[in-house]
Amino acid sequence: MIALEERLAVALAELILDPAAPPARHIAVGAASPIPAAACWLVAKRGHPVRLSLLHKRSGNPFTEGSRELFDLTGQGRIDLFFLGGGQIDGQANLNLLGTGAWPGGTVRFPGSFGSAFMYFMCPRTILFREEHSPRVLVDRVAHISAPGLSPPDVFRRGTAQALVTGRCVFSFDAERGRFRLQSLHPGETAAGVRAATGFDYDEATEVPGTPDPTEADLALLRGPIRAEMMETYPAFCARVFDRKAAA
Amino acid sequence: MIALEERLAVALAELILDPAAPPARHIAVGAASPIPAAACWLVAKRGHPVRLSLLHKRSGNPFTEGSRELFDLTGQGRIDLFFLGGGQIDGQANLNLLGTGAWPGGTVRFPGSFGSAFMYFMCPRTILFREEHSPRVLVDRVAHISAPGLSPPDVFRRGTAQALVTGRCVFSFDAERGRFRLQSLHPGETAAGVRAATGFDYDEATEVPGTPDPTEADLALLRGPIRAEMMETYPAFCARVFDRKAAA
Amino acid sequence: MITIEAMAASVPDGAMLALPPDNSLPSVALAKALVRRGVRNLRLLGVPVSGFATDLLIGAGCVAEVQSSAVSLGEAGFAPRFSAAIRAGSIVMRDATCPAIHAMLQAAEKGVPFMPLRGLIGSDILLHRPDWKIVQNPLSDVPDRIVLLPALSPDIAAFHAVMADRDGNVWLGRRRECATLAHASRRVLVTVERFFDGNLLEDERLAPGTISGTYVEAVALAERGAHPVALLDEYSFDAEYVATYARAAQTQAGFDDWCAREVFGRAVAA
Amino acid sequence: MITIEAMAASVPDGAMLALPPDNSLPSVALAKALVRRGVRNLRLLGVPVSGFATDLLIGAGCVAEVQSSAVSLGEAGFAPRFSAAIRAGSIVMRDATCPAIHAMLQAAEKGVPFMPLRGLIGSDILLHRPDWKIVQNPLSDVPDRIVLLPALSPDIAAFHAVMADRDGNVWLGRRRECATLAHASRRVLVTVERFFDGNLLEDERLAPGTISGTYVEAVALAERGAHPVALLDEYSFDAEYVATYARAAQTQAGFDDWCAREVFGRAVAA
Repeated sequence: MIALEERLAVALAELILDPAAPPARHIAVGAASPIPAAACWLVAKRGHPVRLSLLHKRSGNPFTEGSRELFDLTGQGRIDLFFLGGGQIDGQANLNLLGTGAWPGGTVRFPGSFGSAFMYFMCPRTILFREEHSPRVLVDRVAHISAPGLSPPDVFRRGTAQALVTGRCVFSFDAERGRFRLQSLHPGETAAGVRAATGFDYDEATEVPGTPDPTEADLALLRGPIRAEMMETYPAFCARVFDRKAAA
Repeated sequence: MIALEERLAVALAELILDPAAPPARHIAVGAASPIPAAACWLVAKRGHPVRLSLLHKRSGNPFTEGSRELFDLTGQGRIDLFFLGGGQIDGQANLNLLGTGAWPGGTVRFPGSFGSAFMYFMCPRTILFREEHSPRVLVDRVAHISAPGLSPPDVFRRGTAQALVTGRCVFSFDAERGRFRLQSLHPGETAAGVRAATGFDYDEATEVPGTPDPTEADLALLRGPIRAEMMETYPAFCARVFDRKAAA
Repeated sequence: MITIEAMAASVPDGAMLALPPDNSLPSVALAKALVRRGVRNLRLLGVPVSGFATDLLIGAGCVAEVQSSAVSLGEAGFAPRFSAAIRAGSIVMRDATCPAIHAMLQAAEKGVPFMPLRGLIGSDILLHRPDWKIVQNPLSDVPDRIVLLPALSPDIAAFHAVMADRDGNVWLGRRRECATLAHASRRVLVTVERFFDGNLLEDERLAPGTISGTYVEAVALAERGAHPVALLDEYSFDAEYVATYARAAQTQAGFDDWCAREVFGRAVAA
Repeated sequence: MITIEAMAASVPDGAMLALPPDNSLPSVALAKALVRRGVRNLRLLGVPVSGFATDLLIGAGCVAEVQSSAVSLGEAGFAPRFSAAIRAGSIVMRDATCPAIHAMLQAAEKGVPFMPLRGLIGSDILLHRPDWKIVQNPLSDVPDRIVLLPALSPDIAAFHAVMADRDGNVWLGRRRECATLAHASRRVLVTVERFFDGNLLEDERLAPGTISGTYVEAVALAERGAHPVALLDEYSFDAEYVATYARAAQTQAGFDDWCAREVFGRAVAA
């Protein structure tokens, strides 16, 4: 049996390796992102030459100036790819990590913007990732913008969203048109079901393919060496996702 | 016998301790300044609570970000006093560490401005020190200004020169009037002799006192514990000044 | 060295207190001592985000304002007393974004009135930060808007280090971002695991991870003073302790019980 | 690990090469290898001042331009080949002041187009730096002029560290200012005393003085590669060697003899 988390990690890995996108030689992963971290490890363990900077790694943490070094690295243009999520994400790829209701989140307060209002501008590529796929999360227009998906020409910006991966599907993002496009459906999902669960409008082909299953080789990497790499930082995640598989 | 260097160190120490000046709780000493360094050690070894940051100390150097940390410390307002010299110094306390002749020093090139164009503004007090006292060094108007003695009101400035100590005398500086005043004469010097050796105009009282002799206690400190503190950074200076004394 | 209770007593009501996040050596021991002292109206600054200690201080009624880029308990989820206080409108929240907090502190560190930062334009954070200003880049000939952030000097910075020597130097290893915080702050209070007999800056192996006593006002001994947060290779994150807290603090009554046991109870027992 | 001659070969003519000063770990070994390679038209940047290696490269005809806050041999006096080159007008000198060079590199480190700096106004240095611009402080309501300095990214930074591991991490102890230089530069070349068998960033005692291999393009072994300059607690400044150089280099002929012996002679013998 393949866990959804494993499928998502493999789908993210395929996006990282997308030959049409600028190269991902150095990827950073921020706080509490076990699935993106697993995806990055998968790319590395498949043998691709990629440097991973994991902000929350405890032993051997590569940063000697804390999170400032991550943002400086990104400012220097050395980080090729980052992952962002959002309490709300809308059809123009605007992110809301702040909350809903009156500012600063009188109805529901999310933790806060973290570095999104910088990273989203300064990375050539961002992959959006949010497991929950519901009209509550994927909205027509976010209540508050912590980081905008698009910027006018007089604002320095290196890139924006490449794609959005959810628990149901993969969307690609067309920055020129400012619209998402349904790219593939995870097993058990239908185009109509995704449409109903999505609060924003988007493009789709008449035939939407399924998200490919992880290969046996990928699953072996995830459950073996990648689990070992991630145990220290994400023990709860590893126990929940990988150990269940090992037991199954 | 008292070496001129010892007299100058004691004269500088008296200026550091001037009760009319803002307190000197933290003093920094830059490159190649053995006499100011000796003066600071003298203040400390007399028992005054002063922190010394010696940029060129090798073992136990307090800076872990090199000279940037010194400038940042000064920007923060934590450095109360600094020492500056100059290839030329003029009557408005302008400093020239750059050179003479066509820019950047076509006739004589001095080493360069170092941090003077920042430190002179950002320290509440600067003591100017130049052993050579001649019309070549103390000029009516410097050829090039590396750091100005005075600034207009729309330029942030915490302080300027408190005094100028040379091999012949001590001048105080009146920032309001933008003029030096002859304060004391070292042994063997006359007011007329100093006037002749000085390229800028300055004020003086009708009776100019002598610079006081170092006390026996100060000489003992300089030749004992202070020599020991300075040996690592200034071996040539210590050998020349203090060992001669020890042998005499 | 002073006692941690004396250190807490030196923090006045209303102070802007800067704390590093849960992965960068906050002094949880000092936060607990501040709760015991009953400090009021703190203005907390997350550098650049906030975690366990911030939620604890909010729950105990010590906080008037939080400036931060996020408040979270990490894997244990949203910070419950923070979320409740925002809903109740009982604290003022000044949202920022991580590199902006770093840049404002670096401006203070350098003694310059502002620092520019890329990004930000188009974020609603800017609408709520009248102190952050958009200007045309003065060095550019083409339209190029950029944000200027004012220098920020916290009244007090507090963090937990591994050791301190008698000159007030403190060693915290690779967590050198705390040095910038120390440089930018008016007062720096440090709790440590243990005393170091010697001068940390004289040792070439220890000097790079040392913050000079120049910046440190006071040091207090607090064994396991970062707990439940990890301290380098000394001890690891106590996820169960934080999860227990997160469950208890879902309600104010649950928080109060937890606090009586974990903050006041232990102090009495010690 | 590459050889120092291969490292020197990778430095193209005309590159902007940044070097720390004599108290902050310049790679004199690489400077000598660059002389042997016969590099031309280097634009040297002193971070923030320049010393022995700069005078050597000027004397050997490798330099077109120097940007620095001072060029000096310290206790050994003025830098003789620099002074002669200025008199002859054979190099372009771009004077700066120390904290301005740090600030320009920090702007590049942060990815911002400029950094403000106090001071400077009224200094003639400004008259000769059209790239440094005075503006009214945009955050101030009162007249307050301040200088903006553009970001500066050297083509190559070179320094000498104590050790390197197989991941390209290098350890240079308290001389962490080299980290900023590494962050700001497009390419970083490091010579080291020795190899470290392990990962420097995995050791809590060594990590704080380590620059991550992220920033390091190449490492070459060069024992006593800082000589005659001091290297932390490894070896001290060789004042006699520098004084001998200073005397010899008073004339170009004297320099050429010194160089044949100390730069080319040793290479042949080695």
